[in-house]
Amino acid sequence: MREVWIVGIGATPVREHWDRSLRDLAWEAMEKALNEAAGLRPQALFVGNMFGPLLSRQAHLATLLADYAGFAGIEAVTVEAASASGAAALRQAYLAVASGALDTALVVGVEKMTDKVGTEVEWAMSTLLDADYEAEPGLTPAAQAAWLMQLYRERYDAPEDAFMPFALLAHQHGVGNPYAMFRRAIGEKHYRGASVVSPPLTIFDMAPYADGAAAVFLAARDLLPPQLPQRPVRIAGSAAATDTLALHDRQDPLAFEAARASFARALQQAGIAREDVDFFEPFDLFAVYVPLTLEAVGFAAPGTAWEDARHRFGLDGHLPILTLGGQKARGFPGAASGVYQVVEAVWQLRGQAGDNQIPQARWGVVQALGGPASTAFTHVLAAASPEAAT
Amino acid sequence: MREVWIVGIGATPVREHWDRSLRDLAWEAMEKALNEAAGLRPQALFVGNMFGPLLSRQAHLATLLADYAGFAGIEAVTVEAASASGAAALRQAYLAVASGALDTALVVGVEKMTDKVGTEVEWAMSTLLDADYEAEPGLTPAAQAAWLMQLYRERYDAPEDAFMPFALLAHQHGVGNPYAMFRRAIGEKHYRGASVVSPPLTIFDMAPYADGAAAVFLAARDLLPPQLPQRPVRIAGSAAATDTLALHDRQDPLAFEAARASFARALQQAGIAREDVDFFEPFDLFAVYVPLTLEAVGFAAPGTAWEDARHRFGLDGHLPILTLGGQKARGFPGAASGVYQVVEAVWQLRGQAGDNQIPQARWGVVQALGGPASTAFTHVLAAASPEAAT
Amino acid sequence: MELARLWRSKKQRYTLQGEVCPNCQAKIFPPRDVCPVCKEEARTEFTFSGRGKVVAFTTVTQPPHGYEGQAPYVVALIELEEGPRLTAQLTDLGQEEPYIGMPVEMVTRKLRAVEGKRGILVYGYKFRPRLPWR
Amino acid sequence: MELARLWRSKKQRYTLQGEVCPNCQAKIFPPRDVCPVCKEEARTEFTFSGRGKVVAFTTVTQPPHGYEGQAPYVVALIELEEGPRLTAQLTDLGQEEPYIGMPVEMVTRKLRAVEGKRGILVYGYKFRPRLPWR
Ligand SMILES: [Zn+2]
Ligand SMILES: [Zn+2]
Repeated sequence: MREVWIVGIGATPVREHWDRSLRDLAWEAMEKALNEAAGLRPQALFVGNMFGPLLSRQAHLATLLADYAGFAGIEAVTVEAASASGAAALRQAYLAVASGALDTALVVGVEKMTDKVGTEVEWAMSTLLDADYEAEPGLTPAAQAAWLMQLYRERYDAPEDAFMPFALLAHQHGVGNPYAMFRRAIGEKHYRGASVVSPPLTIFDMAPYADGAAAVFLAARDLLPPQLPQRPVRIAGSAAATDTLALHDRQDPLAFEAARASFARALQQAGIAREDVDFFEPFDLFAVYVPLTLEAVGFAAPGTAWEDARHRFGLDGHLPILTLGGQKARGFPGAASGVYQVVEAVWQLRGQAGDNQIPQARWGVVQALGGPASTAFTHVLAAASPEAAT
Repeated sequence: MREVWIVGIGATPVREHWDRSLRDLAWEAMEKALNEAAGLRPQALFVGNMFGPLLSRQAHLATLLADYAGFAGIEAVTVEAASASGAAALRQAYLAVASGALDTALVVGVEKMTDKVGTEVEWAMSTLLDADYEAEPGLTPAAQAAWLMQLYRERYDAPEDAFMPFALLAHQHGVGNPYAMFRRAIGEKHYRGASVVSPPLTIFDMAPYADGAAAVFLAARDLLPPQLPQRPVRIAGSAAATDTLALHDRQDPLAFEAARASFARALQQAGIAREDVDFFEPFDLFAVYVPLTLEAVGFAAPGTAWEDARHRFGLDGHLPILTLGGQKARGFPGAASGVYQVVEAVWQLRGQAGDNQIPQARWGVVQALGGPASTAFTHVLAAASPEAAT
Repeated sequence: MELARLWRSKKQRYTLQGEVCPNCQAKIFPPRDVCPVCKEEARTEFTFSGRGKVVAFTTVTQPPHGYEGQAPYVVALIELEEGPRLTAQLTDLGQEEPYIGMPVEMVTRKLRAVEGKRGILVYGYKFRPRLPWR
Repeated sequence: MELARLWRSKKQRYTLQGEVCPNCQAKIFPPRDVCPVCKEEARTEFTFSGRGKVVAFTTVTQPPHGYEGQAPYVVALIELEEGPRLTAQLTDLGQEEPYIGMPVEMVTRKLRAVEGKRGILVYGYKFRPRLPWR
């Protein structure tokens, strides 16, 4: 397989973009990524999107976006893997370039969560569950996450506010992310006073639904122009795994086995150990996913990830996570989330993360989940030079 | 890139399967394909589907199907490119195996068009158009095809029944396809008496919406077991291209440029010339797509494909097309169609096409379209041995 | 509309009809044609007793379209006494608070109205508290 | 619902507002931020005259959900006198049969009712016959 590098990135602010369409948002992100790619043109477009048909009446989105961007006939597909769709699109693009079939590819994750309102969006979110046996009885992804919180606290005798540190950490880090929806740190009082969605889950235990687009430009190593405006970042590992779709079919609902498996395979491909990871971007659509992920991949022993978490997983901690605010503070623009995570990791590895910069970041790991780790995609990203970002 | 071979195929009959679900249909096709694969297990599942969320409330389908099939954690994604989604899933699987990242992969195209009725299905079909500028004013894919018929006849001064041969050919060939929805030949009288959908387009100028699933098992060449129950078929070429999504944005609506471009690239990769093609499976969701495709790829001069078509493109003709009935007679099970086309081509290349067998078929070309060649995927398939099917 | 889809799963929703694996005897619900334990084909029908206990539960206050009329409602992860787990609403709770381990039994209730079809209702299993010795 | 999406494209639907490329002067409709001719950025607003002619037309008898009330309706591929083509319904035909080359002009009409929102109607451009010299 050929080496694949990220030579350009772009994104829109994450907001409720009432006044902007799928094509408009996607183009802003794609244009920014193209502008960094030193004149390279994409040979293919891989789109991550899950709700175009349901919320915006638009399927066949990849062709629309290739057309709108003026890419004159290049191949284009949409890839869907629930809330991991953006990461899934990245993996297909990575494989296409690694195979040698393509030299360059553009990935864009885009979602309009706000084209419909309230119960319609919850209907869309419920399509990510098993339609006949989870969604039909009225389960929602938020209610499912509430179960996980209850099960976690029950099994490990964890306190009521065990998940609080992950929300506080995310909001603290979101202050430094120019694209984030929320750029204010929150305190324990805010967290404890938040309105309940599905008890014990409150609005601070989940990321806010929003609109946005993020793009990543890939090129084969031999194609890298000598004078790139930005330092390129190498995709050193890429892996995916699934588990049961329905949580009730899971042997152990607290074992995020797909998160573990895809993480292990991606690190193995990159040739690094867990200890080499400089920062990690887990998928905090729901706060409870974070400790479950950290424990599944081995960054914390079972039942312990929440303990002293703000210290261990802060920007100065042993393993910084959610370094630019995660889904919680940046916002959850559906399928685009998995690409935003990569854009944020690239900032770290280029040394462009501003106040949130991890010193000497060489290896960043990014993981997107579809459902409660029903699907997991992990990518290992490596800084261009051994000196790494500073 | 590594050589990629098809070592197993499977499909369900195409019907209105009121009593069967997405998972149930998909599993029948996948199980048949697995049974031919001599004990190989898939490392990934690529699902072609476009209407799961809209018509069956089910997104995240790839994970559901991997789970239901008992594939224990393998990676899985859904690929969407409108009515070419099945072919798009095949191409992503092909690239993944060709890259060396995977040794085996299973592709399944599955669609339930009949989970909702009438106007709901037309709503779903309308999402394949440009939502804001085609679907909103009330255009449908059938009406769009009616325009193409009108434009074709106008430009080339073609007779009223110029598209009839393609319907008659398809129905004649469908008689020999055990999975086909319609297995009776039709005559000119039937064609001329058909009820009108969007004039001049009648129900005989379009394929019937239906349910079904088709699967293809891929393996890298070095993985081919010595004792396969069925002769493997090589994927010698794979290519894709897009055009404008909206027909009104097209310079020339009758130039199927994406069909031409993807066909040319796939043949170039396979190292064959147009004259080497033993049979061709164009995408006849609408009959008018067939002459436009044949003329775009060079099998007929502009405006002439309909002339003497039953003779030139029949099973005994110079270039047999729609050799097992195409979408018209087999039925149009949405995203599954592109995989059915490949299954049918594999029958030809293995010598299993029964009464419809093309003698000495060595090279088959299959093309799936999304919209009026807004997207086109072309695959060149090669018989295992120089002796070819007999 | 979704009438075909809902009609298909009638037996499962009305009578908890699942499967038993002829090879390893595993009881399977929801039905799947491949046994999740031994991976053999499992299509033998098996009707569950409907008795079980609550493994986890919560209340839905922000429901999907079509479920507005019922919210807030309690949705639970339930373990059947034959082994499998499923997702269902709790009903007939009265003044009782659900709790982990609460014994429950299956009843058939209205789930929701089908969108766009005035008067067509979806029925299916819910679970209500039962005395532990029933 | 779709209200946000429909609100966004109001100007295009009510007044045929498109763009003109500042680089090559190409007139663009529907708007797109990249000029399809010269690939330069094209965000300068341009309002079309609304005059054009029919390039192709047909009648929809099997409409999508939400359009049942209007069917059968005539939908046409129309070329504006400034160059671009678009998709629109023909209206006010009376006894006239549409034909290729028919001169038409834009009018604003009801397109459909928004699903689930009783009383909310979508308006937008349709085209009616015009005398060639108008
Ligand atoms: Zn078993
Ligand atoms: Zn221009």
